[in-house]
Amino acid sequence: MKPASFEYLRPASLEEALQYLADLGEDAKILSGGQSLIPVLNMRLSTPKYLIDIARVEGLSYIREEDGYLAIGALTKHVELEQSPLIAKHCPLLLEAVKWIGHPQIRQRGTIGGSIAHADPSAELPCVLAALRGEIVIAHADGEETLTPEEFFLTYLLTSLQPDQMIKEVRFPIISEKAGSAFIEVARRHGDFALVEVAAVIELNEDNEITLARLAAGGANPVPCVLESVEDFLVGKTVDDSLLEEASEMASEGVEPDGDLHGSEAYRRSLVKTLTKRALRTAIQRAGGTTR
Amino acid sequence: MANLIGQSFRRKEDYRFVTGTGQYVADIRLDNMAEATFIRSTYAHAFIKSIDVSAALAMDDVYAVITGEDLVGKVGLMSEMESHCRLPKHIEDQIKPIMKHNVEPVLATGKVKYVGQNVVCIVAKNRYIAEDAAALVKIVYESLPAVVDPFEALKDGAPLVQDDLDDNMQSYFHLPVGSWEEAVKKADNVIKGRFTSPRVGSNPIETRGVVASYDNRTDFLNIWSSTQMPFEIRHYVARILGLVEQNIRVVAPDVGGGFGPKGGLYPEEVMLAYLAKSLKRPVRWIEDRMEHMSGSRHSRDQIHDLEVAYTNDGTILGVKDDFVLDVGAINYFALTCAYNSAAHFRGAYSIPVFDLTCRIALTNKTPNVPYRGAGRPEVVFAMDRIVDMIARKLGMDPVEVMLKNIIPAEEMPYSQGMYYKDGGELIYDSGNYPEAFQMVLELSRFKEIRANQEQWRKEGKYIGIGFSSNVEGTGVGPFEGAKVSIDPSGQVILHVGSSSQGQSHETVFGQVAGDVLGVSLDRVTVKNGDTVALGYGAGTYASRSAVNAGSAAHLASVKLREKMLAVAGNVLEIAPEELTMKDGVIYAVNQPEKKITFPELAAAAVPGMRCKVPEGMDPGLEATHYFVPPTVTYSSSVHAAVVEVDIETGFVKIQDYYIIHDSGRVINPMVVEGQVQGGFAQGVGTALYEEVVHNENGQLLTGTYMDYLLPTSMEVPVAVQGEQEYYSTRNPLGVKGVGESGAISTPAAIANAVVDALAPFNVKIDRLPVSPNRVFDLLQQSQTR
Amino acid sequence: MKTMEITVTVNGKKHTETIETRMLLSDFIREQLRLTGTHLGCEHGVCGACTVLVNGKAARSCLMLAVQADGCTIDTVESLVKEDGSLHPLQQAFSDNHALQCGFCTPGFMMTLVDFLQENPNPSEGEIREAISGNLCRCTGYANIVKAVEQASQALAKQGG
Amino acid sequence: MQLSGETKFANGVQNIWDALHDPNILKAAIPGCERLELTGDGEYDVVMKLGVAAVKGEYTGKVKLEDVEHGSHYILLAEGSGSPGHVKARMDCKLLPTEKGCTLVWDCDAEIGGMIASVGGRVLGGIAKFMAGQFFKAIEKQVKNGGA
Repeated sequence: MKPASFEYLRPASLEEALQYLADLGEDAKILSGGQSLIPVLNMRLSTPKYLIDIARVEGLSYIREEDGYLAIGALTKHVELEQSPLIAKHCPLLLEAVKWIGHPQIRQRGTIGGSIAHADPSAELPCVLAALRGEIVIAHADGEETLTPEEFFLTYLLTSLQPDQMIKEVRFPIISEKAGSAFIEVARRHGDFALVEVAAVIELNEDNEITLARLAAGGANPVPCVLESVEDFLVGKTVDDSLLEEASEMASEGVEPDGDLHGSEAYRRSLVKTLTKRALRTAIQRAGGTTR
Repeated sequence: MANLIGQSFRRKEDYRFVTGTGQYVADIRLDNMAEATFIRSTYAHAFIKSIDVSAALAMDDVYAVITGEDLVGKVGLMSEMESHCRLPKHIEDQIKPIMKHNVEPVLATGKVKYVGQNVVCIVAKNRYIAEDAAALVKIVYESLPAVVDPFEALKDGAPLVQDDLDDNMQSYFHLPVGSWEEAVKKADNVIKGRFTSPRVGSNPIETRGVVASYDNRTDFLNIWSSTQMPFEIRHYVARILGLVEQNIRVVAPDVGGGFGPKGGLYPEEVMLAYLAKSLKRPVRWIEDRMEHMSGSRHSRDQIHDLEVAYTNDGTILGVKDDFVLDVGAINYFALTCAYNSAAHFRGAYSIPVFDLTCRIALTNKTPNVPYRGAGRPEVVFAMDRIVDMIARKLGMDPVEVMLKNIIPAEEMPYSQGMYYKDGGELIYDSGNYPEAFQMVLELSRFKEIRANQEQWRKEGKYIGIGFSSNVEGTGVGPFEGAKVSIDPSGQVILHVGSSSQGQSHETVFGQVAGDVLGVSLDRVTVKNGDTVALGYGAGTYASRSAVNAGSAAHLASVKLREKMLAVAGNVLEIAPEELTMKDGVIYAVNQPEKKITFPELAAAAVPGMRCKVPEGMDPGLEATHYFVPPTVTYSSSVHAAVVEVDIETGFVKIQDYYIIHDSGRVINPMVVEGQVQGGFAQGVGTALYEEVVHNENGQLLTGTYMDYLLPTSMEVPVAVQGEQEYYSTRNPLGVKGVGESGAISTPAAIANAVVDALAPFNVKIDRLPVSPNRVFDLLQQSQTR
Repeated sequence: MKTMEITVTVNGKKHTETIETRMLLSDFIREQLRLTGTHLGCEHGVCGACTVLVNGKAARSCLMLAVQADGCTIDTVESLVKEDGSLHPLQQAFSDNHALQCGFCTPGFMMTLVDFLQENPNPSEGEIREAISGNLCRCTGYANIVKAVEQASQALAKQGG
Repeated sequence: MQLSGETKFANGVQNIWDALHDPNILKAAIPGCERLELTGDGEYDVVMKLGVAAVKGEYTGKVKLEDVEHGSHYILLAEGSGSPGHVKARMDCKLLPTEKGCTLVWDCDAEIGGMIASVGGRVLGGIAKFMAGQFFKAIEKQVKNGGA
């Protein structure tokens, strides 16, 4: 399992990287953390002519607060997200999700840009990004664009990224401190790709009524699945157990899972229901509400 | 005067492992060595229409590109390993087996028969270039219908897997013990069930590997291989390549786990030996994990249709089993696993009537070979699951039915009324199974769990406890060899024929020899895994080494001790009976000042005029012994699993696990405990996570560790162990084997525990693994939610 | 043949080598530098046998190209033993507790744990199990490895290591 | 691997039928299609450069049409291989006229082998469905701007 040979390019700046992509994009792959790409190179499932190692590009590894968003540079490593006080404060959902990613050695090298570009529908970060209506900033030689997750994620492992484009930054809306959030995942073994995962954010007023709801499921659809209808259903309702039961039933009808060795369609659908109920219950408790 | 045996010495072999200075096959590098890779079939069944190697051959630094056609007439075919296939005459007369000869070429010729079969071998400067060349080889296949389901394979008109056989039933036998019809007449009920143990892979963390180098001057072939049977490899490579066996040396260096499938001859071992001679340069092949998932042999894969006749008080009168074993494209081990299944079916239960029919089916899959338990976990799962079902049908506690049928202590030694596959009568030599069961009931606080289960369920916690017992024939022959000698430095050098893959040979057998020769452990150097040191050797598998290599080491040391005392007596002019030895010195018991050290004695035994070795003895302080066990010796264990099932997600969590095991006399308690915990961990994999899955076209779907799930530290709790020490009566040390006992009952105990936890839903678990999706399906099907 | 010169400090020794850009870091360590203590178990980032320290942090060397390690410091299992041959507390604890049988996965566990114990000097059993969940062992069933880490963490605490 | 789907077209049966049999339109519509040559009646040689996610490989193969019932039904047989693996597919296609145009109902049984089979699993089905969707959208686009 040894990679085929390739021309190795090591741009020092974003401009240099984008120029390489503009010239060679068709036959190039971007290497950042390598945790998803290198296994594919070792298996020779991918034999690119050029490998553009962006790990040393200046200015792409940062976590900043910018007008209501947490802006995270594409090269920021999972372990840096895990240890960031800004994320702990402004986006606890993301912090809880990062801990589920693979194993310590993977989180040491893997980057947020790599995970988002790899676009595995059962991966943690795409699910959180979709739930919070985050944004993906794409850069190319002649400019930048900002895309929503719906625009960016097309299907399994496939995104709208064109050969001359790369991810520059990922932006997560700041969650109000009043809100409670929860990220729950089930995987066959600790550290495996999730069978199903659910990200939930809930805000309540004093009368235990839901004022804001964010809900997304991963591992069920070919892309992270925002459960908008369930969110709308929840807003304005007072919290009690039957509400959670109904909401989680709706959630399980809102997904279109594909079955495989580890989880059939029916099983994944049932997991969406179970995890939605558990995630909402935890989020509500963390938002100071009670579910009688 | 045993003072080393029985102690948990820290292992002598640890230093090189913890410092990373051991030597596994992949670490070997010889001058001018080339590297090989193999192109493996991506079809389960297809004609090879053409293989175009021109582009690959034209590449720089590519030294050879070899196809099956190139080997025709030069390299023979591989087939079953006779030493593991011959059955004693009296067993053949009893079970009248059909056992058909089947073959596999070293590289596929004309036809491929399973995904992963070797088709082309490429040798190049390094592995990267070899794989570049492999990408340039164009193979055109014409796909044929593949037969993947063993029952389909056995039907008339199914596509043939082995062309020169008339059907896909490679083996058949029927074993009648007592009359099933009688048992049914006397029984109140007969219960039926189908129990499936899926295909699994042992997956040692070290993949396989071979290095071969040929020395022109001495016409000598050196082979290093990650094998469990160096002597067998030497024999079969010599025979297939038509070489002189004495001109081949096979060394199993440090081997990174084997668990069964690294035993037996593989095509790559023959291929590398052939290449080293033909290319006149050393060649190395290190299997990568993708090759391993289909190129290294799989295991288990048995489907049992079981009937049990029993009375209303839970007494089992008779068992009738009809099972199919999916052996894949070639059966290398004949009835090894299948007859093990027959011999271990009733285990610790006293069941007079037993009627078993076995059919081994060929399919277009990787060959199936023994793996830790080798036919035993499959039948223990069937037996203990159906006993649990009988209990629940009768409204009794499964423990009650198990204890009702268990072999009472007073009936030991107990005969199962049949033969073991080595020809000996199947008589359990020692053990106390009821006592073991009581011990595990106490250890697992069984009564407390039963008392609280109802309350826990009300709180939404579904907790269950499940049991399983087994009796295992260990220390199977045919023999093992040991040679012990005193080096001029005084060090005791012990060569054993069985080679280690992590079982602590260098420490455990050092304890055995050290005790006889009165020296401490650091004064014994144990060497293994090298065919040059001993005339004959068998290998390490089937929990046999402690019994066979241990006894051989003991008896060789006893012979050497006698010789040393005789020589010392000659030197000191004192009758040998008055002499003893301690810490490397031989002295007269009541005149301690009359003494001679080991180095001095070694010098006195050198051939020549001044040799002090008495008449009739050969010079040199050396003794060899080949230990031949009369038959196997029976170890046993009783397992208890306590699990919690999340009925919403179907996930099973093992809360506690308990094993009481009798492994006879224990040489090194720490090592024995490690073997049981390691076997248990593999049992957890079989019970909850592992399954080799092929689709209907014979394509392997579990081709990486993303889909073939090995349990990690988060999935394997500590198995609390308790020991019984009922010495074996069949070898001088009184030891029994332990290597496989941890793996045999674990799947059955965990499955029974899950059924117990979900008792209100009366689910029926009849196949492994008990995955969350399967538990979810079972709960959906059960109406009494 | 696409090659590049890299400079890497491995176990305290600086190496400047010209290598193929496609060479995996694991192969660079094993074949180029002949440090064969780092083992390959799967080459697709699951078994952890190839774990080494890159700039002091545990990483899978089969998921890195050697060129990515240019300018970095690498520590492999061969760095743990002291000059006089005496063992690092982790190595001693693994042997004392029979935390290895075949030894193939042991180097990967060691390097994972050297990094982990620096960050978590007094870990609970749960934290230890989580830390080594990315390292597969097929022989021991992990029980003795957890015990060895507990012993090593106490020994390191005493040593102020 | 079983896959099936329906695609609604706003064009008449005849237009869509012709488009599905026109090599130029097919070449433009098949994702990553480099070469598509008619080699016999209803038989094509195909070269595709598939750049799906991390997997980048070149596939060469053959496509054949069978049981052609003009304007309503045909069976597409495709067989191809590349470094990541090989594919053998049988796609049953029915074209049904509707008031707004017509609907293509397709049912595909694909046999996948080699590295991609042992790695892909769930992902393969999803990607194949997505690419089928892309293919039919491309067909419709070309028919709309008068390609047929």
